[in-house]
Amino acid sequence: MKTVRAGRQLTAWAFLAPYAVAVALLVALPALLNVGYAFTDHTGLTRDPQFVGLANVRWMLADGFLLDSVRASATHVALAVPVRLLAAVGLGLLLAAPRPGGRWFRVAVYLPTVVPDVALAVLFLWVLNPLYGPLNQVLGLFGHPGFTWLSDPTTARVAVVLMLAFPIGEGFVVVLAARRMLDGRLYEAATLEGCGPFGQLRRLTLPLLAPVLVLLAVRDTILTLQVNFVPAYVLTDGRPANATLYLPVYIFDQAFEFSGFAYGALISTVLMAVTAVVVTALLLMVRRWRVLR
Amino acid sequence: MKTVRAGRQLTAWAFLAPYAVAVALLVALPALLNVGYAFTDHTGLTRDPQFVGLANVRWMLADGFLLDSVRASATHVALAVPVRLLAAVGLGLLLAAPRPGGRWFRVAVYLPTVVPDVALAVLFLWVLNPLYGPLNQVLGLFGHPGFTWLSDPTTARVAVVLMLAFPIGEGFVVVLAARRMLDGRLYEAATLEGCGPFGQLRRLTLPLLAPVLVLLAVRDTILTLQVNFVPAYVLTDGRPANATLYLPVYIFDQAFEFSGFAYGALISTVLMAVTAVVVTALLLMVRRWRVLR
Amino acid sequence: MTGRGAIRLESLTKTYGRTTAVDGMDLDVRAGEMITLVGPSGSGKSTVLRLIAGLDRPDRGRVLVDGRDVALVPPHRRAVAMVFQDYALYPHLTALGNLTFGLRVRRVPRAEADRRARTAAERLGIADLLDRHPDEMSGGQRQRVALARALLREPSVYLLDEPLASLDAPLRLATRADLLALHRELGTTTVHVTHDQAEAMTLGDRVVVLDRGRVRQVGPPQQVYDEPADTFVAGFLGSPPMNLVAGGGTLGGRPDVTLGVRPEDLALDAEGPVEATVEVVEALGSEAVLLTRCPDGTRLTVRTGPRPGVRPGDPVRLRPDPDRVHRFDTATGRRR
Amino acid sequence: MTGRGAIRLESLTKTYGRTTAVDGMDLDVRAGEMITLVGPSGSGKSTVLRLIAGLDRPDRGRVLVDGRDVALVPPHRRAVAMVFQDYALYPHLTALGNLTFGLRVRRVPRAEADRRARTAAERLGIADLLDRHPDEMSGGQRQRVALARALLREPSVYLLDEPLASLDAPLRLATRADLLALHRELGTTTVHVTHDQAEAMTLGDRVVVLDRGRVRQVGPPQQVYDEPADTFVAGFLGSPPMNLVAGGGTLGGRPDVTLGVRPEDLALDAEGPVEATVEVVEALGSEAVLLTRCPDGTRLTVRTGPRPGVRPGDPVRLRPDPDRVHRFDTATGRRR
Amino acid sequence: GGGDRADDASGITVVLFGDAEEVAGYRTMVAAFEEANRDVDVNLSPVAGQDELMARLTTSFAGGRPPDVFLLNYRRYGQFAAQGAIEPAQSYLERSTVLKESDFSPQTLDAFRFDGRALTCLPQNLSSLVVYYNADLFAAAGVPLPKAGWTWDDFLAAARALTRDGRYGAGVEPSVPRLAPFVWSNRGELVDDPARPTTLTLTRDPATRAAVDWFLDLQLRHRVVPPDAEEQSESSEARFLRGNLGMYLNSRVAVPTLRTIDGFTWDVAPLPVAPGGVPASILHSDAYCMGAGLPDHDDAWRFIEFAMGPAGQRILAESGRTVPSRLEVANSPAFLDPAAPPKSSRVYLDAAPHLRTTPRTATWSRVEREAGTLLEEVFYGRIGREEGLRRLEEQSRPLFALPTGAGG
Ligand SMILES: Nc1ncnc2c1ncn2[C@@H]1O[C@H](COP(=O)(O)OP(=O)(O)OP(=O)(O)O)[C@@H](O)[C@H]1O
Ligand SMILES: Nc1ncnc2c1ncn2[C@@H]1O[C@H](COP(=O)(O)OP(=O)(O)OP(=O)(O)O)[C@@H](O)[C@H]1O
Ligand SMILES: [Mg+2]
Ligand SMILES: [Mg+2]
Repeated sequence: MKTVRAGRQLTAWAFLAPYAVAVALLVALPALLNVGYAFTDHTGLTRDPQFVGLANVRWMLADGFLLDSVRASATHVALAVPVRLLAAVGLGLLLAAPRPGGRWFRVAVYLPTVVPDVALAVLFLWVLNPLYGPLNQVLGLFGHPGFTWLSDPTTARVAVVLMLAFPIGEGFVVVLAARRMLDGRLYEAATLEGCGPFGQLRRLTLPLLAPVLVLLAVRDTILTLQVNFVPAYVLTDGRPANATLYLPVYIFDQAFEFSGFAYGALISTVLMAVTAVVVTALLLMVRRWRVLR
Repeated sequence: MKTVRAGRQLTAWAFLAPYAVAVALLVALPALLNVGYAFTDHTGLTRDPQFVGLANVRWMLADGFLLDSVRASATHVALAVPVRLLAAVGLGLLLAAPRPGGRWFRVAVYLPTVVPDVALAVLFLWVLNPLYGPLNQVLGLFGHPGFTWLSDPTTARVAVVLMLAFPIGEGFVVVLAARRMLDGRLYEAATLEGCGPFGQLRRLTLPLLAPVLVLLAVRDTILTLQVNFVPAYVLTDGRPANATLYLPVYIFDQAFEFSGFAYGALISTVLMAVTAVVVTALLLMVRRWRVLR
Repeated sequence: MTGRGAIRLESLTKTYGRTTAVDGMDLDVRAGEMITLVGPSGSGKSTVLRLIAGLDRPDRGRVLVDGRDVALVPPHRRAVAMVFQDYALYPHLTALGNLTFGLRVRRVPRAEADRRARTAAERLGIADLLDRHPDEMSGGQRQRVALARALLREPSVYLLDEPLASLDAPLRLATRADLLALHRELGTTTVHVTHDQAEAMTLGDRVVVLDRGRVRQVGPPQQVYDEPADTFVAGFLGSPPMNLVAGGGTLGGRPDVTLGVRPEDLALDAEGPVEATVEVVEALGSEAVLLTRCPDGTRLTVRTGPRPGVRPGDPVRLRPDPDRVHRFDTATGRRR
Repeated sequence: MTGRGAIRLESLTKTYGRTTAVDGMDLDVRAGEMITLVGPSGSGKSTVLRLIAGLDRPDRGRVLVDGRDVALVPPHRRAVAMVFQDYALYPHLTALGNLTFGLRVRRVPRAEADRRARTAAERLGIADLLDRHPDEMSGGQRQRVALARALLREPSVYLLDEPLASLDAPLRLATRADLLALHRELGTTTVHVTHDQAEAMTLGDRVVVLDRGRVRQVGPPQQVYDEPADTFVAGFLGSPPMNLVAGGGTLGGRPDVTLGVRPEDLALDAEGPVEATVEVVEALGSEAVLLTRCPDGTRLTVRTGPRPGVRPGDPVRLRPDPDRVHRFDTATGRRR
Repeated sequence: GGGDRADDASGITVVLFGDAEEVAGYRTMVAAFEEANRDVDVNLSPVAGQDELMARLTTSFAGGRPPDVFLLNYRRYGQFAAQGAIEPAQSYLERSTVLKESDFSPQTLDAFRFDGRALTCLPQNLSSLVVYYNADLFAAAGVPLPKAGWTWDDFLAAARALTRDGRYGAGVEPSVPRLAPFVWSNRGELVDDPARPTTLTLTRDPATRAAVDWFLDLQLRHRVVPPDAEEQSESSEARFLRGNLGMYLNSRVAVPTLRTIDGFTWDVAPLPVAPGGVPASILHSDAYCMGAGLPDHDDAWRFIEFAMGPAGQRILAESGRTVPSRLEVANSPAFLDPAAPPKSSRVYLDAAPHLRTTPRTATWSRVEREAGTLLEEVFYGRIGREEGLRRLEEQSRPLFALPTGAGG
């Protein structure tokens, strides 16, 4: 049997090897090079980069703007990831059961995801308009004077999180599909043991979906840290007072606006490292769950 | 029983209603407005927009750039989605089985996803460098003179697809998790009926994962049509000769760069409609599979 | 109807697509009674249990528990414990977790829950499996976990869907005795599905014979066995089943009457009135079954002691016990 | 060892974590033989089947088919058909799809595959379920689909893990006969697990009694029944099981010898040497079981005809059949 | 479509920025160039803003394919020039038979002498900060129209008089380039040493501080400019277009949009002068640069010659967007055409002698960005004036000394 396995393994590796080479050559190597750039004075323009040792690192440690940016990103992840997860999981579970009108509701939840990022940001520019925007109008109905959303660091961050609470269609659909893959018989058993809807959620759905949920959390963390950049860029572009100067925006500005290519490389290396740490922590947390074994 | 159900439904709707209102108010209404703008001469900042009827539509139908853009997007989706899906599904299935070294390989496959979009684009600028880039160097080993990747429309499109073939970690992990959720007993039954690895893939894995795969396809289509814009923007920004002027890039340019707000609204409406059609088509295809019922 | 858990089914009907699983069923189960459902595969036994538990909604008819229509009571508020035919164990929990699940739901403290789970597990011989997950157990072990889980529930109705099917004979015997003792002790109304003749005969106060979603006969087991209401029941209960001979055949009688005689009521007797040839001798250890054929082609099954002393091909004579010959209307199949 | 499908197990061992499921098992199954595995729940029966099929790899020992070690043959190249204890039907396919799956894998044309599937389905009475999915079928229906699927395979070895457990008595009887006929016709080597005494006695050329992963006895069913090799086998086979009385008790004998007598070998006889009181009368319809207690506290089970005419509390005298008293070594439990 | 054609060997790539009207002008010019030079194929690649331009240029250079010709603002070209990424234009201009240095406004040329002598790029325009005003509102309020030499007090008085009924007197974006001319007019300085700046001097120099305070007071004390929420709801430009803003401060770039106004009369005036100060404004200029490190620049230079020549400059002047740097065109009806508003286009030319520039160091654009962010905070009263200005100076100081490659 060993030989058979070995043979099958070989075939598998034969499929995997080209990809491994490609990753090594096209991603790992350049990424290393990128790390290398972090210790040069490369500007992305013409000169051959010169090695400058830890100069960039020293500057990074003293860089107050980077600190702002890290703070903005951290707050953003801490707010947006739970909100997005809660929305995706909550809606996914609520809408997994067939109910009249459920189909339309599912479409409605998915819809904002189809709106191009840029368009979404444009929509929100209008939604958040302090005088005519519907958000302040609604607040007005409750007697609240409304906010100048994009002027105050807190409300600006909240506004970005609010905007990103809508394009959650992917997570939503994943939860929907995963929930439907669970064996209905287990729910019947739990029901007969006196487990109401909330008990079922707590004792069956969440534990059984744990791997999927962690996956979503990891994904959303990465997405939020790194990718959800276009809408924020368009909506606030770092304003006010760098409250929404998320790390990717900062990196983009450094590398492309201010010829800080080397510095950009340094920060993105750090960002990658931070992402890796966060993701590893999440995954380690999960290894304790049996379902992922 | 009807009343009980009705009661439970009520609770569910009570949870859903606020979200429904929020979607209506913050996304649907503005989106409708956006559609409305498509028939005005709004530029985003100028006077009260005037209704201009079908002028924008006429302009759109005559717009050579848009045609280029649609063509670029279509080619891109047609190339990138299959490549990304194949990579994600293939690697996910190959690496789902426990095998020595598999853990490291899984990490390696996920890694490129952690690289920030902007950084990835920068890496690929170097990878594709016609003189020093590793890609041409490797081609050189095989006696090929190499390409000036970003200068030729065809190779530029291929280059973007190549770049996007790496950040597939999410799809990969979803396939991995879904494959592991399948009942091993079914594979044992199939094996005993004489089904080899490929037969199992064809007759069990793919049909059973069909909903997940379609989901991934839908997601990737949307992602590729609308979101994977940052890396392409950075890498090529539409060059050469609009070969990579994907629709979101064009909309971005129109709405933010050339003050064609109304026109941008029109195109993004069209893009949304196209996305919706593609997604609906995919979903209709799937309704025939029982597993999604 | 004094105790808790009296169940009344009133013209209960459940249809899946084009299949009518339960078809206008009426049944009264007294509080504290143990009743057995038997019937061919697909006759709606599991469906009846699901309807009582509230897992499915009847298309027509009502389920009354203690006289009250429970249509408005959601399943998790019905005090019902069920053993599912396919166990339905929680795959993410160990055996212990499976057993304590319901207790924890009902806020029994962890230590107390564990203690009770251990007691139940010991009773069923699965105490050393408590840290295994369901996919690390054998079929019979899983079934015992499922049974123990239900027994921990203390409901007003037990619904057991073939709770002993995967157990080996000695264990099944022991568990059957356990169930009976428990029922005597607690007096909980129990509805129980089985394919096992011995269980059907011993484990219920009454037995209900179902056929295609309809009740064919209800009564104490021995009575149903001794006086089957129709040829269906006669052919279904008893293994090997009753010999049914259209009237006027080897067993005599009138043409419009079908005569039935159980294999154990046919004795090998050199003076017997019925002449036959042995075709097969099935030695079952504790007894033997002879398949015989009469000259007119009628096959008769005969049950004898372990070593009947005949071999295939031997001519034998059979004597039906005259008190034990059943008469059925040939046209309707009903007893007369 | 002339035909195809002779199986030889050589000191086969399989351990799951701390559980030894199969423990140094040796067994020879002749080509074309039908052999029955019985044993308590968790004794390793399913595991043996999985090892033969190649679904698990043994920790030690070998599986030889037709004399060749099959360790290097992957399961899909072993010509083996299996019925799983939990059916393992493909949930995404209809019954028809499940039946034709293997045929389609082996490139049988669709029309031909459908035809053969229909024939097999008719034989097992599931022809009208062919367009249902597994979750739309009752337990017995699913099991029949699983069985039909295996029968369509035409392998050199059948491995059947309790293939009839969920069927009702008449259906089980019919299917048992079908299986026997099929086996006579095809002569395919069959290894068969069952909990049913009647099946164990009738459905195999030989029966293998397993206990905690070890073989306790192998032999023709009647021989194993009549001459159990040890007290374990004596107590396991037969329902109700053999009365085992430590030596020097009611049944007489020496202190180091345990005497055994089967319930059917204890006759009610006013002159009988053993005095006892009836405690329980279990009427099973076709027979009755008396649970009696002797003055020294020994409990003896007695099997009688359907209407024994005694009631709980009656004093009775019992006569053991002297030819049928088994003697076992009290210390080792082995027959002597 | 249009200017983008498939690359071929004899083509050049031109990257530039501008809004729709400007880009239309560039397209016309490119078409004319190609008409005149059939052997050169121009691949015009427009982007909208300066930010996008920077991203585009960085990726092009990093990808090993810098454009042949690109348009750069003088406040940005420092970071390119410092890296030697630009092929200096001086020697080409000296050898040119088509262009002469004396054809162009000297202040503008000076802005593109990176080391003070050699010309790096050729500036195509010389815009400056000016005041656009709604003449009808002035008339209605009975306020005299602004005229050359008017003072800050006149400006404030007018703004006050115009501010009423949800209307505001003036609109200005709170940024360093908008603030700078006021500082200079009050004889202040933005930085300690314009040649080698190490810090901003908004608080330490009393003249500068006075100008800063005057600028901030427009919002914080006099409330003649739209407050935060109003500005976010509707930009000053949109407000002016709607006829709801008296004065709007911007450069020539606004003209194409303002020309769509048909509901009222508008015109342009120079910036007001500080009491006792000097007239001053700030240069806005974009120049054609050639990417360094390309095998030959002949076609690129031919394109620049055409664009900077009379024909090219005229075409662009007609778009309304630019104030031509070529003096003969600037003084011709192509630019001054009284039929095309604003009537007083001469204001831009009259400002030329008073134009000043911000420092041209590699990190200036970064300083400008970060300082602008905080200035906005102070201007809209989100943080206190003293606190904000202190932080502004403190936070921007390290940026002046950034190592190369570390952004800025
Ligand atoms: N979900 C379903 N969809 C369609 N048909 C169903 C479904 N569930 C049950 N049935 C059908 O209803 C009938 C009754 O099913 P039920 O499970 O009650 O039978 P049962 O008496 O429990 O049989 P068994 O002894 O085989 O378990 C069967 O014919 C079955 O095929
Ligand atoms: N995957 C597993 N992990 C751990 N233990 C296992 C696993 N599979 C089986 N076992 C254990 O191995 C022993 C033998 O199991 P097996 O399934 O062979 O029993 P069996 O004889 O088929 O029992 P049953 O009659 O109950 O089906 C049992 O004690 C069981 O708990
Ligand atoms: Mg059932
Ligand atoms: Mg088993």
